[in-house]
Amino acid sequence: MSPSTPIQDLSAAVATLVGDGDVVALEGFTHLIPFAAGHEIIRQGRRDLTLVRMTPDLLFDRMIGAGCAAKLVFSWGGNPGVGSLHRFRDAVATSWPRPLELEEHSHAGMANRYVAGAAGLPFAVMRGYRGTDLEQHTNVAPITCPFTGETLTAVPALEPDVAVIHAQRADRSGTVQLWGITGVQKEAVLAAKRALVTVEEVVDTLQPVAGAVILPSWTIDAVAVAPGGARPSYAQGYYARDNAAYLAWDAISRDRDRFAAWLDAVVMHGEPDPTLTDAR
Amino acid sequence: MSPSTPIQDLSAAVATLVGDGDVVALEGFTHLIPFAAGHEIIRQGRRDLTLVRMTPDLLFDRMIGAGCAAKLVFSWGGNPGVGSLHRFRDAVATSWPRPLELEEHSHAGMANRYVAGAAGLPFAVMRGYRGTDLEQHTNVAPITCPFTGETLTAVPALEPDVAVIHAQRADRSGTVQLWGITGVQKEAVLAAKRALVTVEEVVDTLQPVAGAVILPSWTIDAVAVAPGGARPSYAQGYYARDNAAYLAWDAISRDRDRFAAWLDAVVMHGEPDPTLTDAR
Amino acid sequence: MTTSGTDANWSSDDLMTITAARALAGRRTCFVGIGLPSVAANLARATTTPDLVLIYESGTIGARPTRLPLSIGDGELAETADTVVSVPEIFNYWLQSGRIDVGFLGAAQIDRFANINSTVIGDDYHRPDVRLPGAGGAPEIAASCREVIIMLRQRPRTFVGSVDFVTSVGFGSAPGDRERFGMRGAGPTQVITDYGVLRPDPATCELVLSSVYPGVDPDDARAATGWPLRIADDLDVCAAPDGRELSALRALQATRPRAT
Amino acid sequence: MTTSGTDANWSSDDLMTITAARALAGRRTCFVGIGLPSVAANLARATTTPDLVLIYESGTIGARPTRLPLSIGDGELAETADTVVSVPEIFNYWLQSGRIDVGFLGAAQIDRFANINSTVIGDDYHRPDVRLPGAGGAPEIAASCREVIIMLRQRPRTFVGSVDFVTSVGFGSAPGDRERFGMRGAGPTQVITDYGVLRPDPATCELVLSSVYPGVDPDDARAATGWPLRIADDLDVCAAPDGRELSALRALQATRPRAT
Repeated sequence: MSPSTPIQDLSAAVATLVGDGDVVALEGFTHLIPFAAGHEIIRQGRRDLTLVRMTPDLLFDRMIGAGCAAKLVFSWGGNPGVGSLHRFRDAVATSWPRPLELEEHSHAGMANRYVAGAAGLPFAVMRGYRGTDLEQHTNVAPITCPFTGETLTAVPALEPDVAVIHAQRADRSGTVQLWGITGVQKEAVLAAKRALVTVEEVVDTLQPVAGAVILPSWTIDAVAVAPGGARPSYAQGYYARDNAAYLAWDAISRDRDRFAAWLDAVVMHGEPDPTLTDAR
Repeated sequence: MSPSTPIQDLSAAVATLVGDGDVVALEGFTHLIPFAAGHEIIRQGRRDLTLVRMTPDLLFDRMIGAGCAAKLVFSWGGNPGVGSLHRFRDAVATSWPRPLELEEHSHAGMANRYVAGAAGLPFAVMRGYRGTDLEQHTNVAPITCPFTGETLTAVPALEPDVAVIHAQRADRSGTVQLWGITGVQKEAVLAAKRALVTVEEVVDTLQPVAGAVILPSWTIDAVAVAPGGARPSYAQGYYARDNAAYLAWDAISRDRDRFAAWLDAVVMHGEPDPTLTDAR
Repeated sequence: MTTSGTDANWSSDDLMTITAARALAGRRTCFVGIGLPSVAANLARATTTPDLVLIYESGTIGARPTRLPLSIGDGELAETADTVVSVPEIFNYWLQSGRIDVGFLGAAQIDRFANINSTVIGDDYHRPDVRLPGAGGAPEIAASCREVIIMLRQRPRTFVGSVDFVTSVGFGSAPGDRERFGMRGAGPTQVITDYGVLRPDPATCELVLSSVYPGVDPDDARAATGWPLRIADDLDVCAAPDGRELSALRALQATRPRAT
Repeated sequence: MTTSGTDANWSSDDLMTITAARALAGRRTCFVGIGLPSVAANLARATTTPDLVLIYESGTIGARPTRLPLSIGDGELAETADTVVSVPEIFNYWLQSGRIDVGFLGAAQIDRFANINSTVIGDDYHRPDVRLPGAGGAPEIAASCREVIIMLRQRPRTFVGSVDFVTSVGFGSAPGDRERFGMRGAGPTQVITDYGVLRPDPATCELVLSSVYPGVDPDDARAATGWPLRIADDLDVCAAPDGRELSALRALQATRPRAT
């Protein structure tokens, strides 16, 4: 934590907080997906990451295709409303651009793993996995209730090296406010060793908003201003989801060469993103 | 649940929902303590209740002194800012007016017991109780993490027959809104088989409030209008805590006869409460 | 079975959605999965069940979308909901607790005992023929709702004797399996396809064709199934869509964003 | 030890509060128990540690009360906090996780190894001499904060060789007990009394008198203790309150509601 300079430049913050080989959770459940931070991780050439996200979405499709990830921990790997994540599928099928280890869970399992991490517990207890084939292919264990004798499922805590989220805004001290669908972002930040938050804007005073989650500055290592940093996902109160961009991604990501060209132009060289409605 | 008539008269709601011998949780952590509902339970002469509340407060001191309770499940039984709960202590020391079985926990233990109940789990896992004498005198059990081998503590789910809370307001469909310190009220309502909510007022539309908890009408069996129903505790946005009333209770509750006279006048016969600042 | 009824202005897909909406009549609360179920649940709000409480895994409770949400995390859901809770809370306090009447699921593959696969097609998990998106919220929706309704177009490759991967349990392999796995909901009560409706035989838990759409030959439904599908002795025929249902469906479809 | 220093305008209770506030210097976050700790933590905000984040078990994080709260659930705390979370969340995500620097506790009885009793006085739990309020948040505050500071007036009946009931663990009965019980915080680092400050001997975990207030005879502190209190070889004397500390304390006391 850097109490003196909570508001940092995004590239400096990523350079300080994200290292090769780290377990990196980038959360945001459909809403507030931290694309700007993820693109910066790609630009900085981070490798051998364990990428953690309930819904990999386009963000992880890009990071996997760019070769950042050695392992993916997830629970639903589709392009929401569109279909498949082609870079993810290509990595699973052909190990391109490199082999990708998978650890998959149910949403409830992932959520409870973050809860355990945030709560300082080594595991969480839930009803789930039993009777499914997931139980044999992932990291869970049966646990018996000491009072009733019932068998339930234990899931191990997720304690990422770094959590990265996007929020609507922060104040100058670095206290963060996000609202709308808030997903597992609080849990991810509190479960992680380090936390980076990108925001739409920094304001003098955080006006209260119903349903908002507040993360005090002392729980966060760096806040970076990244307006539009959740596009093509959305930031409630700032901009809507760019549904056409999700559709456009389907075509680009199907083909390795088109993907590589898009990555080089948009992420590496900062050219306008042709998939975004605004840029067309 | 009574979808057709969610808004009911308090006495009718208590008569329908609270029976002799029930496990009854009345929650509200310092704030929004459901005094009006508790007084109605006393008036209706309920007996052999297991009363559940993290902080018994004046409310349970009265219900214990009135002879409603066979058992108390709690975690901190003082008069906040004043000292002791004399009816509670008298019941423990001399079984007056009847023997009172105790089951005590830590706050964290009680909170996690409600969490387990709300989540449909038979137990919750926490760090706690180990090394304390509480462990030998209450209902908890060691549990081993299947991943790390660490020993933690399991606490059994609380699943009351009835949960009773007080909230600022409800809409006409019976959806409830409360804000400020919201304690364990959501968990208590969701953990209980039945739920009764008293409110300061019923409104056409629930305007959003930052930090508010919403309990949809279909989670609640009855909503009863009880303005001032949390006095002498407080209802944020409506009235402040009557600190003098907590002090005045100390004197009245020390003496069985004074207590009995107060109970008869104020609770049984609806006379003005001399402990309340407003009534003096 | 993508063609319409012989002389009707509706397709079997339309009737699939309408049949699913009808199935929600009398229910109070519905945990809505992505895709077809979301269309059907919103149609139910416009027709059979105006007060139906829609709950999405994104944490929105009581959403009243004015247009079809594109995903389970659509902003429209949050803006119109009674309340939005965290993802851990929606799964633990609201779903796992068993308080939701109906879970409404789609699938990539389903088997004779209504087990669902949304993980991999192929025998080898590590080298699948097709890598599907994965579990998402489905396993716990299937486990914990009081009953489960599944929507899936009926094809020999999707209706199989035994799924390649059990992502979500229907009935396992026999009566009693759900109880053995600690599942407290009753499990799937209807599988709604583009031919009709399959329901589990109470004695064996095997899915049986119990209703067909007007004009559907049960033998065609059997031919579209990867196991020897039993046909109920009292097989009935679903009512054709009425005008109100169709116009509500068309109105809903008109609100759908392009990229669905 | 309720009288003031010989020629001073402050009492030993005042210095107890001021010493506790001083002990918070350099800390970022403090989980505040009811009673004396709340006064001291708010004094720290007015003197040594203006940015100290106060966290109360009622769920208020970053409260900046303008008057002394009467209880841990005072409305003033909620209205001035950065955020208010549920009681389960404050205990699980914020306390149990070990992210709070200092836990600040009062007690009814403390023993040689800094174990705290707030449950019953007397040998028989079921027939106690005095029934105390019980555990509240203390056991987990004592277990999980990075360090614990305890405030308690020193009397032979309250500073005892062994508490009647271990409500909250200080050091158990020997070094290593905390680790054995799975407690990740370091435990009590200071016990601040109206005579001075006791600190645990690192080798034995026994509380030792390490500082006294100006004018205090260490033998009087020993006489006020129910076990043979060791006095540190390098016993030092706490500084007397300075004017700024005293005026801040008086200003704070002036805001206190009557019924404290």
